[in-house]
Amino acid sequence: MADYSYTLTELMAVTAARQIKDGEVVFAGTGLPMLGAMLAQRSHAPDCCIIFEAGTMASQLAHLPMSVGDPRVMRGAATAAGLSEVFSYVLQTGRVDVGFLSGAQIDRFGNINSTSIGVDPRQPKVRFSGSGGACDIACLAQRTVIIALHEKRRFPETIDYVTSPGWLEGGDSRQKAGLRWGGPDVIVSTKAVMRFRTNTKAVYLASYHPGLSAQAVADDTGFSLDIAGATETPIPTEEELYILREVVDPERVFLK
Amino acid sequence: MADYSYTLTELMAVTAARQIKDGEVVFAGTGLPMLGAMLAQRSHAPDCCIIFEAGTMASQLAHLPMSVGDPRVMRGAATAAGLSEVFSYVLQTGRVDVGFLSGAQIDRFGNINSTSIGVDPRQPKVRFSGSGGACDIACLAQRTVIIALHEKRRFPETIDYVTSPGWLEGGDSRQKAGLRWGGPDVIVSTKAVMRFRTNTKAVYLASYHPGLSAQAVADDTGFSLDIAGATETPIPTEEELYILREVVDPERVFLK
Amino acid sequence: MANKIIGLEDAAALVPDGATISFGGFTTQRHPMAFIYELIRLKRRNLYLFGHSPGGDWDILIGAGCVKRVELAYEADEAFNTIGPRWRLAVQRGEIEWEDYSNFAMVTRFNAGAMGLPFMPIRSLFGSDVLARQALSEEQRAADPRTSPKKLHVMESPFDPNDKVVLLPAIHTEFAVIHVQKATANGTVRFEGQSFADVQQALCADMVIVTAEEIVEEAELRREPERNLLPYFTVKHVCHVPFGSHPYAVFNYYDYDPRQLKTYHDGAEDEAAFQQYLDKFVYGVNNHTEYLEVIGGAERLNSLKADPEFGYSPNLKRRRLE
Amino acid sequence: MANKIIGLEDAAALVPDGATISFGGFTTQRHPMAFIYELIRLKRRNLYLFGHSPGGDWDILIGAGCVKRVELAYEADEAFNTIGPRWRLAVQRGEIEWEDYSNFAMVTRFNAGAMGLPFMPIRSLFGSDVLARQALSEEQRAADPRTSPKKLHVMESPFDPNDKVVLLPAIHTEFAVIHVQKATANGTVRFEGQSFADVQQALCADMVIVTAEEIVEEAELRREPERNLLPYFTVKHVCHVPFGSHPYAVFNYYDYDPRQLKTYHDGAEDEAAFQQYLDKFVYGVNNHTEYLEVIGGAERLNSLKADPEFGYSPNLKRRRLE
Repeated sequence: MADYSYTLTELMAVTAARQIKDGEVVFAGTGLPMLGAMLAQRSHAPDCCIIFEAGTMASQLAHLPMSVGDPRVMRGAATAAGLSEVFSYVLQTGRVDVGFLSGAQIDRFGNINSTSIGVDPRQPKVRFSGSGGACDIACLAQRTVIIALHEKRRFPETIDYVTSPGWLEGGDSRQKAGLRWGGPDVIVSTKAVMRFRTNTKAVYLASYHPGLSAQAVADDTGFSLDIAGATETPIPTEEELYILREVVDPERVFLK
Repeated sequence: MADYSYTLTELMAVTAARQIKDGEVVFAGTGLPMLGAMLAQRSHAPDCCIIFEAGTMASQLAHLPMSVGDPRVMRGAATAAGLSEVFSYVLQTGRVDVGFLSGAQIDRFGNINSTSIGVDPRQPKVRFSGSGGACDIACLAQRTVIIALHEKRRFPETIDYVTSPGWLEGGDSRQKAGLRWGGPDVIVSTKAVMRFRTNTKAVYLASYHPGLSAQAVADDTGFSLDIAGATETPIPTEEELYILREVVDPERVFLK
Repeated sequence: MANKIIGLEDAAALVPDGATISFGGFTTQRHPMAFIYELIRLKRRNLYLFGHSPGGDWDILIGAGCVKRVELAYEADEAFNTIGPRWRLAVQRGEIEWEDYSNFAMVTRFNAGAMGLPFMPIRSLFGSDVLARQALSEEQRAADPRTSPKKLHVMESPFDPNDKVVLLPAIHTEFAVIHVQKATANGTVRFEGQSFADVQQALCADMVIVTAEEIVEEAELRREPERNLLPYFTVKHVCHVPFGSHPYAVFNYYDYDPRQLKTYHDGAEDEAAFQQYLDKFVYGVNNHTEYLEVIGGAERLNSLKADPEFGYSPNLKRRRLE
Repeated sequence: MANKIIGLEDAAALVPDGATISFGGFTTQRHPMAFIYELIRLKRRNLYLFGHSPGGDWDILIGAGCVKRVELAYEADEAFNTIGPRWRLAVQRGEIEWEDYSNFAMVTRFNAGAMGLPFMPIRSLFGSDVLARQALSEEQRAADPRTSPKKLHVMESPFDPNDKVVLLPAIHTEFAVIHVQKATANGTVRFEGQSFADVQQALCADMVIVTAEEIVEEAELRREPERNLLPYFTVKHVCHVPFGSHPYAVFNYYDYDPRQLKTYHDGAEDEAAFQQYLDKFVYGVNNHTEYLEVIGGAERLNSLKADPEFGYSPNLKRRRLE
């Protein structure tokens, strides 16, 4: 038990940051992914290259952007162009190492719905923003990190709309569908860290957040969750918390 | 008979310049087309937009370029990008009003060979530079102006290789081939000005240069040339000659 | 050189009911908002919108009842509101027609149009319902030339039978309206910062209308032709509209306006509150100058001004919005 | 940040016999000539070249016997010589294999490779023998993975049966070598003036080698990220090579060298004269520094220096060459 405290948002941001290796090209989105990418760049991955689909590459963020189109993403950028350059020249050529995703529904193979709730998407019960670049990142990044609110209804047996393809039906179904590389690597949720089995591509519980148990996480998951060998999620270090609070988000734009 | 003299190159440059209307987008190449375009911009067509396939648009040339990749094309340019932007965004969208072409062989329908001489292009008697952007200009400019050395062998019945498609076999064969617009408008040669009949698209003699006769031009043409109604080519004005000699090419890079 | 400068009202009046149109910008930056407010005041109806990641520009147009059909990838203000509130309601109430694509797919469609091509291929979308399903029926597509007869087409590469791509149909709109930092009377424009897909959107439109923070001399922009991404002869009209993107940001000029955005989003899902917003900020003013007064005038605008060192306002008070 | 700077000789030594490679520049500007002279000194053989409108960079490589096969649109120095002399002779003597495309077609092929696509469509080539005929036989194509199995493919648009386009196969090379005005040790580069197809050529290569007139600080180029067209992480090696494009021009740095070009072209069609040229300017020197001395040293180079107001030398003595 640490003698210092941290919030759930901080635990998730740190866990997200730790998914980024130094020197990697990171396709970041708004919110937790930006907290994570910025923290990674200020800690263990100073040479990670943060790119935004709206057109900037290698930003050295000084202030947390509220959007991918925020003027703040221009800070220290090596190149500033448009969506076409980022998607065509970098993402589609397989040059993005890790991309971040999130959504309203996620299934056991890491397929994500951020389009709408309801069996018929043409008459949805609830409509969301839509794919944005999520489908493209899911298809073309070398690996993806999924950020999720952990609730039963958000991890159902089947999702209403596959906005962002994960491992599809598992096994080699992703390759068979025409996706030559990539796929979900990890899900960082409000309760746990989940990864995917090498062959089946089915999700399993890698770790449960401090204060929870593997079974508690499984109980809050809509599909049956493989919890064999799950451990506790490593907590943030004091240094990571310091950077997060004092350097990354002193304005408390996203941090709670 | 004018009381001032001019050279054949000057007559051709002036005749080429007169093909350009004010405000038009002109796809210019090296040599006579540049003399013509620059003269037009300095005389009757100040707002013509001269573009070069290597990437510049709306150049306001101060010194005659020796090539499309000459740093001189940057002078006064409104945009400087690459070949892709010029070809895709401007030429392929039909925004080029007039393009200039030339070649070693030209047939009666304005098809041009600038690739090689000899029946089998894989074993040519004489090899030339190749298309460059000529085939693209011939396919996609709204109309083209062809500059030519007028010799029998350069205007044969059939050419050895169609580098730049003109009216193909005449009539509507160009449209049938998949070219939705464009086609040769005029040939400015060392002996004459030739245009194309509206329906058959066959070339006819519009005018013969001063000192020559319609029949003399026909005799120096490899295919039978329709000379009905041909007149004498209008000569350069003193003002055009002054601009050409003192403003456009005082270095005598191309002028003779 | 030509003088293409006209008034904002005159420019907006060129757009008829039922027009196909795209607006520049991305979620929270460089939307031609002043132009959009004019369209709402003009009570334009049945507009067909094409975009990748619009934000409140589309949301307020949709809420004001100006829009019949949209083709898009995303509609939200990101951290200011992760779903466009009027977009969501319009869909859930069946008040709008739409088709879902991804950002890459929409940008590729604009690119195809800009390049004069019927389509362009991409490697994205495989395995997704963006590819497998469509919101517009065959009948709806067949009945309306403003919409492509097919959403997309999967094909094998003729150069490698084991390789396949998705072909996306080109977009051609009657209008593209983009808001930029600098423009000349002749139509040369300067994007500062991210260019988003503004270049492609402009090049696939029949008429390009540019609204600009600043009108500058042609010679100034020609000093750096490498940075002029749009041939001037593709631009038809230019309007001088300072703060023309408020409440959204313009890099190097001003930041987004968190207070104004909160006012909009707090009320947008409530009919009365949304109508109040329209009445106060759109119908209640006669033009952009009056709008800038109503949102707080010089004092508010000065608080948003960009710090030249950053291109935005580093001390801007930003609420936590989630 | 990384330090990617290596010596020119070390960079050139990375290219093996039989490599597929493209060089930046256009006819008379920004060719990586110093790198090309190194390849000739290294006696590289059976190179596969891909280009749109190369000039003397290809011509001297071909003449020196380094090249097996080329795919191109044009090979000449324009007004300095409207046909590449060694290219012409190599073809007429059956000493080289080639395939003819147009500039738009070749740039489209580089673009497809740069975008990670198997092909890209264009509306050009219809009715031409560039489309109807091919110089490489099916057998030659099938036998060599360095060449596309098909030259091109004509298809109907799935969105409009009355519309057809030409699909062109993507290019992927093992190497792209581009010469630029400014680069950083980290691989950020700055093109000044026309960018030609350098960006696309670089992005479709496995290894990008940049030779630069000047090495500058990363911060200097990041002050204007809108002008940095190539992501630094796509650049593998950077070489500092002043006057690296001589006898060709580099906008804002120096002009082409008409005297040197005349010397080359006057003798290039004569075997003895061409060998003399190679012996004196390539084999006879050990490196680029010695080359710059042999062509005339500081005096000659100063006469070519660009006037900052123009980006070239307005008083350069240019012979009439036709």
